[in-house]
Amino acid sequence: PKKQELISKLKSGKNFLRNQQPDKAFTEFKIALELAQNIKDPIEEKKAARGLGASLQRQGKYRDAVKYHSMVLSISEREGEDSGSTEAFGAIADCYTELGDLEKAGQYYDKYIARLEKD
Amino acid sequence: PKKQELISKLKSGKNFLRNQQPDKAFTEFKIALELAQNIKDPIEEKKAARGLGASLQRQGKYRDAVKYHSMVLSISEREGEDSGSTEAFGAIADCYTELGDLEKAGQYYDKYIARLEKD
Amino acid sequence: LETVPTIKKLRAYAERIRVAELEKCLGKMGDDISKKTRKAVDDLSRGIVNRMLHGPMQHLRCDGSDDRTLSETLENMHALNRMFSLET
Amino acid sequence: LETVPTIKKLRAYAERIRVAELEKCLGKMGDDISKKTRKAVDDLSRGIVNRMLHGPMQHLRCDGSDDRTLSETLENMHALNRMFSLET
Repeated sequence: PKKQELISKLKSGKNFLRNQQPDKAFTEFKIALELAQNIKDPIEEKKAARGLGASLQRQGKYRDAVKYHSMVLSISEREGEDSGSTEAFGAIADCYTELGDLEKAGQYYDKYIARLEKD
Repeated sequence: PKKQELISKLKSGKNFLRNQQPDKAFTEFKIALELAQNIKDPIEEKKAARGLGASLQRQGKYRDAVKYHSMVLSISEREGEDSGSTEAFGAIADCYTELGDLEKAGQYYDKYIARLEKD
Repeated sequence: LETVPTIKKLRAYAERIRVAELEKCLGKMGDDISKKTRKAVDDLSRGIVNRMLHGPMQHLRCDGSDDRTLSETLENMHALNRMFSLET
Repeated sequence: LETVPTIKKLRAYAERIRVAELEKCLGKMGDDISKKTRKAVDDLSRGIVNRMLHGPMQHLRCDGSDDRTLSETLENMHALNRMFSLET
């Protein structure tokens, strides 16, 4: 049941993102993140963190977005399962590019590029 | 039953192509082409013609390959259904490139490129 | 570092294509697909895009440690800007 | 016309990626997929590759009718040769 609610929050978050309502998407993903942490589902936890990062990016809140995209990376490290990491490196780099920190952006793009040929 | 045989010939042709046995692939696709013509299935007919073209290309028989790839185009025209046409234009151009006729290759690549953004 | 914004734009360009084609595909497949199928299709779209981007992306980074010169990297950037209309 | 062989090589490069990723995807999906699903997945792989190739391919053809100059087309070709290692 909780898993069901989690899935539906992730889905509605995605729909709000698609419909250019990132503030509403943020709320959905926030609930999803808590649910995923509660039932200890790291894969869905990453999806929620990623959604939060994307929602903030769309609102121009790049510093906060970096925090959530970085959360994806730390969950990957904690779990030894790296799905979503390529995308997280790329998204963090995108944020630093927007913030004008091209040095840091380049570092993250390098990690992103190094993973492009892997699965 | 005939349709079943046709599907299985197309499949074995593909497998021979994958396993670098284009001569055996040719034989399978040839039978598939006849079956497709018999039961008047233009979609599978195109797949067989395309397979024949690919088999000949792998054997370096570029002139004959052009004939079969062109057959895909004429079936498309006859049926008013253009699946496989983008690939056929590209394959014909590839053959002319191998034959050293870059002028003609360019003309076919132009048709190929014009279709790349369509479905 | 001048090439960093191009990396961002090229990523966004490819992502737009990926998402559009993925949604078209899911639309055709209908709602009755399994989670496994959904994931396989998503992985397929990412796999193709990432492997297609790998070469160009690598050649937009010039770290001085190999024989790719700065001017070559900038030429790559200009060509990519032209070919994918990334400046507009 | 000098760019014609590059078009062929770039097509082959992309096709190798497409087929490899498609087979990986079909392997994950198992044998019990419908013809409709099979076709949707094949279309997805072609759709992404074709749309990714469209820009570069267009910029390898220089027909003199627009403002793309021959030298720009050749620069595009050199950049693509480098970025996708097409000369080897």
